[in-house]
Amino acid sequence: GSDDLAIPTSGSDVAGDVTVFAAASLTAAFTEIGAVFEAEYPEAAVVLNFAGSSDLVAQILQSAPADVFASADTSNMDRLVSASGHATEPSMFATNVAEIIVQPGNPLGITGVVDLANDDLIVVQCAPEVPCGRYAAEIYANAGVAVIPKSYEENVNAVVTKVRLGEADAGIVYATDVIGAGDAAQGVAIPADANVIAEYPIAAVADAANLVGAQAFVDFVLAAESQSILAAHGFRTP
Amino acid sequence: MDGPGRSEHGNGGAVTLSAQIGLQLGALDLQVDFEVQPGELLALLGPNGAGKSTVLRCLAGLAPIDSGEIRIDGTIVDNPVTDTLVEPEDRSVGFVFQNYLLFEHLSVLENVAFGLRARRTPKVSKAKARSVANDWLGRVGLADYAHQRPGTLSGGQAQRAALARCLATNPRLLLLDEPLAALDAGTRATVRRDLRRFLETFDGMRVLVTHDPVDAYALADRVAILDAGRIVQIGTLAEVTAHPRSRYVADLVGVNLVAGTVAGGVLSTASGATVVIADAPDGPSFAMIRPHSVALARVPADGSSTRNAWRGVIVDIDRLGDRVRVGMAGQLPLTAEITTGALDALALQPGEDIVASVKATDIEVYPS
Amino acid sequence: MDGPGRSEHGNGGAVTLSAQIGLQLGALDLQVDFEVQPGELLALLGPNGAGKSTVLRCLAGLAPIDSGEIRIDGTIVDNPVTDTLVEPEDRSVGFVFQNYLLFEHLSVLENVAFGLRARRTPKVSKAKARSVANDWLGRVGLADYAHQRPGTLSGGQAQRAALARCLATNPRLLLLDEPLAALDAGTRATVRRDLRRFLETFDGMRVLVTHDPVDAYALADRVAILDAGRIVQIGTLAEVTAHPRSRYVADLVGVNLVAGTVAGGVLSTASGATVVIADAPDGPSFAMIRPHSVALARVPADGSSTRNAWRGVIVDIDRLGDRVRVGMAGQLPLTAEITTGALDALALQPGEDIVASVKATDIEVYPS
Amino acid sequence: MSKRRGGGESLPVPVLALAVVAIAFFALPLIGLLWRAPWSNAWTYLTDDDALTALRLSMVCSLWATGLSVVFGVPLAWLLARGTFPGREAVRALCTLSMVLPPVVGGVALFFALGRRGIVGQYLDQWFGITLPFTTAGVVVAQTFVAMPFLVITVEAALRQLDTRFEDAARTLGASRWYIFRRVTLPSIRPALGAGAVLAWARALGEFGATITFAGNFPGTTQTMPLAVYLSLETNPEEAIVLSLLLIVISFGVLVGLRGRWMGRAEANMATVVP
Amino acid sequence: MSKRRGGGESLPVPVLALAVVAIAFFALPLIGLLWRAPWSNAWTYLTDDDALTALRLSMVCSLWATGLSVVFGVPLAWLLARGTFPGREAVRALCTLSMVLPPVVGGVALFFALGRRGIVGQYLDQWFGITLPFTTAGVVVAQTFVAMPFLVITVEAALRQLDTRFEDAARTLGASRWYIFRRVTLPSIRPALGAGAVLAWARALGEFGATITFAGNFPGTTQTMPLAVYLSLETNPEEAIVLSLLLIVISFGVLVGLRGRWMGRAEANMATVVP
Ligand SMILES: Nc1ncnc2c1ncn2[C@@H]1O[C@H](COP(=O)(O)OP(=O)(O)OP(=O)(O)O)[C@@H](O)[C@H]1O
Ligand SMILES: Nc1ncnc2c1ncn2[C@@H]1O[C@H](COP(=O)(O)OP(=O)(O)OP(=O)(O)O)[C@@H](O)[C@H]1O
Ligand SMILES: [Mg+2]
Ligand SMILES: [Mg+2]
Repeated sequence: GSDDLAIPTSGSDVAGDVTVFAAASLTAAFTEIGAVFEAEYPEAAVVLNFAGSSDLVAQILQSAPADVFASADTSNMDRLVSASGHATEPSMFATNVAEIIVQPGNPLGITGVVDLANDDLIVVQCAPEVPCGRYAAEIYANAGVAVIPKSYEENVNAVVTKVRLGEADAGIVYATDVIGAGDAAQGVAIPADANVIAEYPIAAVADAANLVGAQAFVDFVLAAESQSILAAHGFRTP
Repeated sequence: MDGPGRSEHGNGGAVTLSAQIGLQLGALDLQVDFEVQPGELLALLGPNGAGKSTVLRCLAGLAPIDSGEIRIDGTIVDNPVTDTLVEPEDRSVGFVFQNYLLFEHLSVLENVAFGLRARRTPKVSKAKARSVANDWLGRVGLADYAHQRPGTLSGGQAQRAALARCLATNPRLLLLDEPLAALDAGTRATVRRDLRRFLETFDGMRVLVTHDPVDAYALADRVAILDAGRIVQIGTLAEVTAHPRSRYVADLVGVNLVAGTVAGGVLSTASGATVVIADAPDGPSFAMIRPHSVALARVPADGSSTRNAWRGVIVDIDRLGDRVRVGMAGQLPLTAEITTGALDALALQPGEDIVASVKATDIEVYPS
Repeated sequence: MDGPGRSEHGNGGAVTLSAQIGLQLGALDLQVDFEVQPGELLALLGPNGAGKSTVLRCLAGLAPIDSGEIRIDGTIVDNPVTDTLVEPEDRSVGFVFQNYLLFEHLSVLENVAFGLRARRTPKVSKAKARSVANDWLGRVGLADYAHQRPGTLSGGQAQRAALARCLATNPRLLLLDEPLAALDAGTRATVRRDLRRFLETFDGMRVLVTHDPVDAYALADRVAILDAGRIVQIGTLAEVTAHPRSRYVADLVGVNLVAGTVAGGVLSTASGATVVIADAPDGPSFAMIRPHSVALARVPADGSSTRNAWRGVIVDIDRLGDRVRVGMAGQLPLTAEITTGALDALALQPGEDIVASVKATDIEVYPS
Repeated sequence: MSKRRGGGESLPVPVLALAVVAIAFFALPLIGLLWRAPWSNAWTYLTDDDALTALRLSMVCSLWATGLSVVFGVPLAWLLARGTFPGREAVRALCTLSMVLPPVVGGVALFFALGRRGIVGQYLDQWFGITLPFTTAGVVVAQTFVAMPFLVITVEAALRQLDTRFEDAARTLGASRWYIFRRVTLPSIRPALGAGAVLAWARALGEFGATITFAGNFPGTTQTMPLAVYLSLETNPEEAIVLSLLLIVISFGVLVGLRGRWMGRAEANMATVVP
Repeated sequence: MSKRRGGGESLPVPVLALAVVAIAFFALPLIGLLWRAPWSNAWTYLTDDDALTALRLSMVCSLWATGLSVVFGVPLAWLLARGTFPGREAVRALCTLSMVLPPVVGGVALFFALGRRGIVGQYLDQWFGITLPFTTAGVVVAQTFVAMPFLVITVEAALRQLDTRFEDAARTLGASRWYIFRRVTLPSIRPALGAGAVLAWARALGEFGATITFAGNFPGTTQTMPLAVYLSLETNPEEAIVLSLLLIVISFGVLVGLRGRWMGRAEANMATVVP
């Protein structure tokens, strides 16, 4: 029951600034969604604050003026909720699957996780401290291979950058990142049985200044229109 | 910020300076004790490193003393025991430094105007300060350089600018550290004259450090001879120069000083030389011989009234105008002063043997 | 790095300096042209700002010239036209600066050893350099200060250290910018003597800037009088001093110089004063009057052999040893030199009226 | 003709060689950026509203930060150079704190100090209703925190190098310490002050970690250029490169422009006693 | 008794006030960190192997970076201060490049220059088989890139403030430019050199963005302290605080220690002509 605190919202009373703290990997998608939302509710204005999920949690805990928090993983959302509660029950609005990102045209002919175990390969992945790092570990475990990367990156974007620049041969990233990279890189799918699913929760934060707006935005993200936008950026629906 | 110093002197009344200075600074052990009366000028003379500049720094408050007391016009400005220390800016001292210290980021004019602008009492308008500064620049002959940077001035020009900068603030206590040292012969006389003219209309007291006896003679009422941090001789010019008691003073006055012991009208020196003198009490004494009363000859002049004659070697020939000073080394080192004519006649050269003779009556003897 | 300069002089053979210097520097327009023969010492004298230091900087290569040519021992070291410029370090010049410029991060000893260590030819061991440096410190009387920092030396001590630092490198061309200026009376004579002794055993040529006539007389073979960037008089001491042609030289020699026009045994000045002289050709001339041939009196001395008498006001009394120089302002400004006795007898004071008289025969006249 | 000028321009070869290497080391990355920059659609990125807003904000904040650094940093430098008090060394070290601190941690530390729950911040909030985090003021604070040390250390070194006898001379002319500070000390360290200000400004302009943590990343109020660059790295690295280049071009302009006015040689050499 | 000492320690009140504010501004965040630090289990964090490895690496790399900055930076500073060549201003501005560049972009720029596909990097790779990314050498390069400017600008300011007449004197003593540089110029700018080195070292020690981008983050080879701190912030802020404090303590130690030896006043004042 995700609507125990639900407040009935109608276009009329959704107004003012709606401050949305969103994970950096949502930058493109949420910028679009924000625009559409403002079209929907002319009285409202969406203020977006993008940063690493954990940075955002730190900021909110420092009582940053947030109404909505969209995290790239459940653990950061949990940290926030356990620390300061919430206005609405967190709900998953998107999922993401891991992919192997490689050079355009896959010159090294990488076909799967197993190939990453090759020491001649420059493999980079996220640090175990960040979600995509944990996922990578799981994936290796599932595939039963031991991969020693050259570097544990601070975030998934760093992985993408290194592959795009050709400094790294391959890395574990999200499907959305591969799409975002366009033709500067290309993805090698990981079979579902070995893969993991990243869940993106969203919630209105405890002391949201604009609770009505927050509620409306959460609902809007969960609604079909936003979902199609997310899909366009490679996200999947939970 | 307005300390006792400035405010009290504000009235322009007469002031007195009394200084007992004890200060240890590196190799220097300074222990001096002197007074300067209102309107009086005390000249500090002494060899390099004697501590002259340091004394001035103490008086200015730039170097707090270790022991003793400095009193200006009855006000204690420095006393380590009572932990009193009036800051330099509140002492109303004027300090002309041995090496100019002009502000490179200000024009010469602004340098001279600095002091006037700096003090809060009396408040001086920028325009006023500049006009006063201009007057002073005129007096030291730098009117044309008013808007140049000090860095483009020559040594002497810079020195004169520094002089003007200090005089412009019309200080109550004036400290001059070799104010004329870098001036050329021509300018020096002029600046010295200006300086004296200013000093005559100056009711405070002044301490002057100089190497140039002429400065001392021209400007000083009393002279203190400083050597290795101690005052070895102090008194009026007459007193000090009449009876030099140190090699330095003798050099300064330009006379020969012979230290020895008198016994029965004869003074014998440590080196064994003997000087026949007119009557004088026995005992350790100084004998002063004026260079121009020393006659030079290639051979001893027999049968002359002279009863003193010493052999020696010429080490030094200094020509000065139409006179020549001849330095002679030997058992009794002497400097003789003869005319250029005499020199040419004798055709003297350094390194040659010579005989110097002096009339006993020309020798002044006094107990040491 | 070993330029022609050093290598050629290495043999210690005689060298010649010929300099035509044209240089525009700020307010200074320098245009001088002189030669210095082997073993000769040329003294540059002149008022502040005349450009003396700048000339030395040109010779050292520190200030490249705008026009002209500088040749050392036949080697062209600076010529803007052919764009030749031998760097200072390759000229083997020794430069004693007007203001010491000792290296504060080195001990006094290390400062003196610097030059010896710096040059590659001849290579000198550290130990050797230090011992040589120690010798030099001894000679300038700084042995005890060898391990102090220059900053803790007094003015004069620093000057002597700088002197030693330069002499230690035994340069081929020696440039001295007022090397004795900051020395006290006592030390100066000594250092001057040492300096001369060194110069006698020195086969290169030397240029000396000084303000002190005594230095010039004692050390220089020829003198060049520099004024506002131009040489106004050059020649042997005798020549220059015998017939001063500028106020500056007259001051230097300490004589009165009167410029005017002779007509029928009488020289009349621009100010309208007339000087009766012994026979001399008509036309524009200088009259030189020695101070000690000027007699002073309160009233005109009638019926005396003296035929010249001028009224004036005393502006300046400089005591020098047992003589006094009295400056008189008036239609004909004069400086008289009398004995202390005479002064006391007349009880002269600045500002008082006075009559100065000179025998016509004591006046030297020469065409200007 | 260069030879004619004499002076220091003919440097020893080894030194020259090292210097050239150093220049190449700085030049290459820039060339790299220019080389990879998407010139075709650079203009569109530059004229993008968000970019311009971020740029304006960066300029305003970095200048404020520089100003504050000078106002507070110079006195601090003076205290360190001239003051004699226990723990002076510690205070000096304290000033380099924000340099060794990873920027993000710096931001967190600022929260502890000035955040709404911070040691001082809570009172700022309660008594004056001032909250620094997530405001433009917060950006300035973060940048100042990171930039000031550069000014302090540069100026302090200059003050130590300064010949104090000139201040002595000023004192005997009756000038108060404050007057001397303004009229003698400051002018004579102008070159170092200029250098320090440039360092501080440049550092503030490039500041990222402390800013995004302490002030957040709100377009218009706290999103400075580096933050915008960071975000566009997420979505569009090409834009990131172009914006970085813009940042560089601007700072170049400012530096080359300021240079002449600020760091003249004439003012530099306070120690000249005679020419 | 302080009064007795005379000299500059009695500063004007307004200046003193500003200085105190500045100190507080730096002290508060530190106090905040100490206040929030989890003292109970601090020790376990400190003795954690990864932490110690990271610390060792940070020390080694930052010292190397400082060394390189001095070796290459001082000649560059000299060239900028004394050399007269076209585009000198541009070169000077170029040196501040890495300061205005957002660290991450700086890392990217380094890739363009020295990366596997970089302008120079590709040849380093092909000809010498040298690859900088993902190596400890890469960390040093990244840190040098970010740190050197501070040294260059500080030293250059000092060189301009230096009285060139002392070098003139040395030249007339027959010293070559190179000898003068070593024996006269360098010693007389020692305070500034010390300050610059400290700045560079501190900056290198705290460097994060460029390092992680260019050199990556692998325990033992490229994971420096700031990287370790940053990552532990993600999962364990307490540890991050403790490690940051460790970083601070160490830099304090080094700075306070170096200070005396490096920045004596005596050496500072080259301009002393007489006492
Ligand atoms: N700051 C200092 N540290 C150590 N010693 C010092 C310091 N200042 C002065 N001295 C010592 O004091 C001595 C005298 O210095 P001072 O400048 O007073 O001499 P002076 O009489 O002025 O000599 P000169 O006539 O050459 O100027 C010097 O020889 C030096 O050894
Ligand atoms: N760097 C400079 N810039 C501008 N003008 C200068 C510079 N150096 C010297 N001058 C000018 O040259 C003139 C002469 O300087 P110089 O030092 O040669 O005089 P000087 O004869 O040595 O005087 P002094 O006997 O006082 O040392 C100065 O008056 C100054 O105006
Ligand atoms: Mg002195
Ligand atoms: Mg000169």
